[in-house]
Amino acid sequence: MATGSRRRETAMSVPATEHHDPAVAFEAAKLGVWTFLATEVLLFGALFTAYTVFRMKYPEMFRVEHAKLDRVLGAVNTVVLITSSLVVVLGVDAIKRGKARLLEAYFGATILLAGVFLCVKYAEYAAKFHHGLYPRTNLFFSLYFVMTGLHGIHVLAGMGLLSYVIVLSRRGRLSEAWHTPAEMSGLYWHFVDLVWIYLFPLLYLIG
Amino acid sequence: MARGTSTSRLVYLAVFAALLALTVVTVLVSYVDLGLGNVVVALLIASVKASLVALFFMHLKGESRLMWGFALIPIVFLSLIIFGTLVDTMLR
Amino acid sequence: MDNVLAFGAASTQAGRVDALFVMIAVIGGFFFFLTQGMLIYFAVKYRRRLPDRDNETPAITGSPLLEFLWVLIPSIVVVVIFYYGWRVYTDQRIPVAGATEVHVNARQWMYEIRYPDGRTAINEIRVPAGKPVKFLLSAADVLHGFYLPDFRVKMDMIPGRVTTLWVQPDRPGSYQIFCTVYCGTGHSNMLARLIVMPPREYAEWVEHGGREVGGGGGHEPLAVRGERIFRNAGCLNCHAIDGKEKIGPNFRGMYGSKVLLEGGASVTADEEYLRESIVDPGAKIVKGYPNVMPTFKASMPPEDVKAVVEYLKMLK
Amino acid sequence: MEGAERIASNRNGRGYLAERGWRSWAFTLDHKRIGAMYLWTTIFFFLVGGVFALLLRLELLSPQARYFSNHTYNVFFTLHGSMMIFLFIIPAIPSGLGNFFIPLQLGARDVAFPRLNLASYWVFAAGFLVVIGSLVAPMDTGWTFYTPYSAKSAAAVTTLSLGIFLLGMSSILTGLNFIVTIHKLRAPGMTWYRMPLFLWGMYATSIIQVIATPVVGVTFLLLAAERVFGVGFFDPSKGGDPVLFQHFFWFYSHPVVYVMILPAMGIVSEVIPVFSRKPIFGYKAIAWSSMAIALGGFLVWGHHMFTSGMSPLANTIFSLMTFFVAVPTAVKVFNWTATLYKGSITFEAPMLYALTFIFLFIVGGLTGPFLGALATNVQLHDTYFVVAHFHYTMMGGTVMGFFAGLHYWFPKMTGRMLNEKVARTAWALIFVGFNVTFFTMFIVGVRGMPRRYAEYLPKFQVENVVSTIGSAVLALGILVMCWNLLQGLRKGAPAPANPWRALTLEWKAASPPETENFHEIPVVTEGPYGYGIPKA
Repeated sequence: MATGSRRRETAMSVPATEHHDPAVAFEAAKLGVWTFLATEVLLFGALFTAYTVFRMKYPEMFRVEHAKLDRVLGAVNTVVLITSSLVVVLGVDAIKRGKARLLEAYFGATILLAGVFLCVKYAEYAAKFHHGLYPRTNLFFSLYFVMTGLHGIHVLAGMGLLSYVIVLSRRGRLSEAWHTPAEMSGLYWHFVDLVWIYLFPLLYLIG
Repeated sequence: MARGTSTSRLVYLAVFAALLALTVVTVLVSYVDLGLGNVVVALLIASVKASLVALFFMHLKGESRLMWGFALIPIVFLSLIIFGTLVDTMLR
Repeated sequence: MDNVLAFGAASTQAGRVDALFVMIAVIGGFFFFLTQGMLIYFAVKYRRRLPDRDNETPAITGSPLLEFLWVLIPSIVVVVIFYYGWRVYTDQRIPVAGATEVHVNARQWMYEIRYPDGRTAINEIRVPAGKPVKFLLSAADVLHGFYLPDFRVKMDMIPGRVTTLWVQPDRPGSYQIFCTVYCGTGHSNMLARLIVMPPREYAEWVEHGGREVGGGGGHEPLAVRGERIFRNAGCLNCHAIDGKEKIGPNFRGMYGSKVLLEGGASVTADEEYLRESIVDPGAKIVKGYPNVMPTFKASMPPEDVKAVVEYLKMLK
Repeated sequence: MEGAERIASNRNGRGYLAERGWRSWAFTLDHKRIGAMYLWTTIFFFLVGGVFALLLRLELLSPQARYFSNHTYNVFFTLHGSMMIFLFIIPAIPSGLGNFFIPLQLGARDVAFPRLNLASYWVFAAGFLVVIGSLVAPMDTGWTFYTPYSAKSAAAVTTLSLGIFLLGMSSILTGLNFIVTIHKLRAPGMTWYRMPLFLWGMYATSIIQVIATPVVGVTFLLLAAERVFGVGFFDPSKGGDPVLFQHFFWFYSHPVVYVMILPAMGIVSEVIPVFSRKPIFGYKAIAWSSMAIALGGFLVWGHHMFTSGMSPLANTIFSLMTFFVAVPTAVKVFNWTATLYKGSITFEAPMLYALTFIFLFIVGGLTGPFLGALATNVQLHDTYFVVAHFHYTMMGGTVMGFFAGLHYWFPKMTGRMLNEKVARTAWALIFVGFNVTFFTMFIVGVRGMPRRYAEYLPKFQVENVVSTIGSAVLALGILVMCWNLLQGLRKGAPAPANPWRALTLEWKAASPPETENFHEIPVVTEGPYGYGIPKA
């Protein structure tokens, strides 16, 4: 139907907004992402609350149990994520200068780093299971697995997002003038990093 | 299109270096027993790192008041749920 | 006893709660008639007079003074109500010294009572009038509630914790206890009674080892005693004796019948089977029923079990 | 070219409804169609939830279980609560009417993220399908899902948790979309203080949805994790704390009460000035009281837990905060009443429902202090008094506001007028039935009848029978209303663009509006309620 296809086209090709003003569209997307991140803070927030409550209730248990985590591996993962954050921000910077190939390379590297992060995580989980430490073992490990697990799911989602941006870029859709998806997925990726910045000391260092 | 202030790559690298350094510091400090001090130091360092990421990597530095609002509001509510729950669980 | 207008508070404290209730009702009533009155009055008075033409309406858009007043006045009123409610509550929560302590443990779906001197009971708490009582509340499985409507108090019962509730029963009588936190299928049958006895009767009752005064003594037929125990122990919360289905198996005609068990076996419901099912309910589960019954090993002495079995035999 | 096409599409008089076929709905990016899909879905679940309510009332005719077993009764009240809360009252006004009218009232062509909007409908659909899937082992936990019972129950609580998580996600995405829309897509000249009050209400609502919903989402995930992996946050045998579940649950579920009521208050603020032909009294006070309620709503979750063994200090703080959240609510009521003063009031169905909202909401509001004050709360908590109180606010409030909105915007949404006589009959039945049903619950609650009781003491029977009779009248009224809506949809008289002579922007669009709402984006030069007729 003529009207139908016309509408779909306008709605799809000019992403997001309706004043058909790219500047408004960009601002709207950014506000949307920040609002989404606000949601995410509270999603993890409930877990941080549980952590605080139980840590204050059972400090001794946390002290004993957190020593069973490998803080070197944790630190390695921290460095991996921080590096990936830098790489993402360089990727966004590249597309702002119109360099699509560079963006793809940087984002590809980020996905690779995310993969490294997940592999290390996998090794850690395997070691814990090997020693008979499961989510049901005690409250500390309940918290450990739930918090890092939820974070891991976010890492996976981030890898998906970044891949999507690479696909868009390969198709020549991103440019100096319009690169909203790259910038938005960058924001999300930094948030994933941000959560880990807190998880690392809370779980590995101070228990 | 106006994009706010564009941060230079040098700044990104500097921030990255700072983040790395802080990571090393926080790991090293964790080997020293400061009692409650460990918690304070670890959270302080984490917050500095988080602020660096938010300000420079996420470009909050040059953002409008609106974005600042949406960045900070969740922290207020996070403190609220932690505080409200602790008032109960710690004082029963 | 529970008439709204007569209130019928069973203690002085409950009277204070009622006073608070009345105070809020009076304040609320005032604002109710004020606002609803204005709403209806305006709606009638300023209805459109002519079918096709609007009345002249002034372009009033607000009044800072009015806004200020109707922020200020409700604020003051609510602070007053808060303070009064807080005072009454706080007084309720401070136990006086020398209170009788009664442990109440809730499980699906009964209250197990334990007195400090070791006496136990089910679903029936007896205390002397005029002396403060402190209930130490716990739960074995899920959340339960302990609600004494005549005393205007309640408290949740939480697994892994002990919560407390304190009352000062002034008047002898038999008062209802409800479970108020939803706890599963038998929630609405989880009832108990608080029996406040005149001090002398109470002392007699304790002396008799916690048996009903004048309750048959040694002459009582075993089955009659069994029925009394059966009713007091809350068996009826889950078991029917009149052909209907409840949570557990029906007792009518059970004695002597062949019972199909979970897992395919079957057993004849003889005295030994009935006895075992009271002290070790999980041993043989009747097919189609959940394994939820608690053991009565501790709370029902062997001779009481015997009596209950005798009673069950009579349910033909 | 485009302009010509638009006029052509408008000429058949069906506006955004012109296209036919399921694809034109399932893949639509039009906020109006998405809103309409939400409305159909939520009204369907409202009726299903209502049937469960009637079955409950039927059973309560007699003190002993007569028609259903206790377990069946418990399943019914759980389904009634969960469906009404998660599938009707949370999405109905925000996602249904909100989707339809936020862009229209803003003077925008659509919401900020149309594709996200469609996605959130389908996430919602996935959510309710999973919820329906959980009916293989229907839950009997009550809609509050308190642990440890919900962690132990044999019902399909895990499946249900995931379903509710999806519903929550949909709610978050919708809220996010509305926040950005209101910030970024206001028509030229539409300053914040020129926005219709429905938008203020929706903005406050969206903030709550975005901030509070993730907490309940993760809580339900933890409940599922407890059942599947043995995670022990709420399990006392592992050192966990069942009351922590209540904190998390109510951190969401109290603010969400305002997700339900704020949009309804917004609708009332629209309807009252239109049918009084007067500017709204105290625009800024109403607008900011919405924001105050939204924020204050986050400070009071503990008042659901006064008897849960919470610390005395927490009880005190939450009680005090609860009283303060009452003040902005009172301010709204006073302002609506003052708007009527010297008006030129007519009583079409939307106005009747709006006035009913105020009337019933005052009753609900004034019974709040009984529950906010600590001592009386301890008496009345978990009795029928609470049931009566929240039905007066939620059904007497939100649902009446929703009905007001349905009748007010029906001509705009469908292009047809409703039969006013039938609408008033339905209203009268609903008003009478509602009060008979629920006022008796106050009485039986004060007399001490606990809620969620399949069987009750015989001394409570009179009230329960009266209440059941009332519920039959109420149900009849709702049936008549639904019949009237369907009749209007099928053969109502064609509606003009602005049948109520209202001044907000949605009435500048055609009835029904065309696909992108406006031929030209309107330019706003004054506030939304300039009704006063100065003396000639």
